[in-house]
Amino acid sequence: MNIRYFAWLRTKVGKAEEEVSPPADVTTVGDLMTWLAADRPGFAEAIGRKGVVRAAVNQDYAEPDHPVKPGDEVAFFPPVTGG
Amino acid sequence: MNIRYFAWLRTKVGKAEEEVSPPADVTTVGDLMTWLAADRPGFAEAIGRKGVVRAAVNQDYAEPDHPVKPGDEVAFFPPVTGG
Amino acid sequence: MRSTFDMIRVQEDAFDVGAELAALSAGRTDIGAVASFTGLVRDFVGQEGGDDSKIAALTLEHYPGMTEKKLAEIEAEANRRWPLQASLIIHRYGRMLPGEPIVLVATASPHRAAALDSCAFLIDWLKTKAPFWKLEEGDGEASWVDARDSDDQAAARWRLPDES
Amino acid sequence: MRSTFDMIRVQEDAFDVGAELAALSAGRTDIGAVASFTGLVRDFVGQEGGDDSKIAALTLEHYPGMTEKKLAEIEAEANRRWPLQASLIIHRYGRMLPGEPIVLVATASPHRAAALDSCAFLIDWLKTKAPFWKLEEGDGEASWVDARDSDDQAAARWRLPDES
Repeated sequence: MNIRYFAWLRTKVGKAEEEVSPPADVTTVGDLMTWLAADRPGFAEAIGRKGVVRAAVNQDYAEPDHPVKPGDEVAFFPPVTGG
Repeated sequence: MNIRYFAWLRTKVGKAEEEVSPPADVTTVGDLMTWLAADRPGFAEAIGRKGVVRAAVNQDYAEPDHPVKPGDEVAFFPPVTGG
Repeated sequence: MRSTFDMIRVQEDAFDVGAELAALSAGRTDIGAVASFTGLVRDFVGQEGGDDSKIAALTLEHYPGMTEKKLAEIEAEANRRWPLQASLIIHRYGRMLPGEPIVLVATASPHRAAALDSCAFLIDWLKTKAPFWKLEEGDGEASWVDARDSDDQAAARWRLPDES
Repeated sequence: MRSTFDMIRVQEDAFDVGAELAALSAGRTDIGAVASFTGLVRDFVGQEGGDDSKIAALTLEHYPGMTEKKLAEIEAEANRRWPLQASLIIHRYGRMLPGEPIVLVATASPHRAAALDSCAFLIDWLKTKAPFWKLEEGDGEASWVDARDSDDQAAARWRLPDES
């Protein structure tokens, strides 16, 4: 699974991208966030603040109950501020 | 009093502009329209159709009860269609 | 906020939309948003594909003096309602061909909503308040364009609560 | 009506608003209305005159791939909702200075309301749906710009009745 981080979440986690292989019981975006948070304190802190982290699966916005599977590209980022 | 006609009202009346000296009892735009219509059949026909002739006095839109006096510039025209 | 670039132009010559918009914000670093509307002569009336309604040329008649006065009032009203940094109205008169610009309105503001809303306001108000009349030349005789209820409705949405 | 000129560009280089708008309607005589919105880097945050909030530069981070996908979806949605003849979205990424353009959206239609509304729709939706993030450089440390409720509200007014 390819994980991507953007904006201040990227600087919090300390990397823009990583390959991970979560256990089989990680089946949703929410599961993945909890699993990633376990040994990424910056990520844990960010998702602890409500409403500041958004997710996308394969380049579409995804809620915490959205499924994830091996091979997916999953991105985490703050609310967008373009335009 | 300087009278101006625009767009199809100008072609109906057959002139773009004229100087007139209405009698003293012509004190409003409405009075002036009635007085002008007496010997201008194209103008009479146009003002006979409701809502198709607008007026301006000294380059501001004016309703029929708006006063007119010697020296005024009074214009008649159809609803505007610019932009 | 005082708008530092207010301009009204009523002219016969065509104009370059890009150059006019560039001038609006040239040398400035305080503008966050520019909205523009360009009206062009199009070669058909009503629905696209109607082959009985081709337009060969358009002639705009105007009331010199009153036109400039009304456009200045419309621009001043936009500046009262929104915090604009610049505004521009250019409107042509005379004969023009399909594809040519008729009118350009543009507004600049630190913020997007003010620029967008004031731009729509300018063109909606101009349509019902500026003394211009369109004469269309098609296949047959030239004909004066009728005013449209939809233009009155578009202008009405900008009416303030205390206006009748 | 099929739009014959749909374009999305995500690029690092600056662009010329006038040239882009000219290209939108070049050689065409069927377009009656072009609306555009340009977002520019401005040299201050919040209210004008706040001297403690100068902006020296802005860096736009984006999500390559997802950005293009979302912009194409937004443009397609505008074309579903309005009878557009042309539409254009250009959005930059990377570092830029005050006065430089960040984003341009433009739409063309036979009719004024469709051009104006779809232009506002494009920029409002883009603001809340396109994956870009702004990093401001001022006097001190660079800081990430917070998302604003007003942007969510602006986007919400374009929500269709059947959307939650």
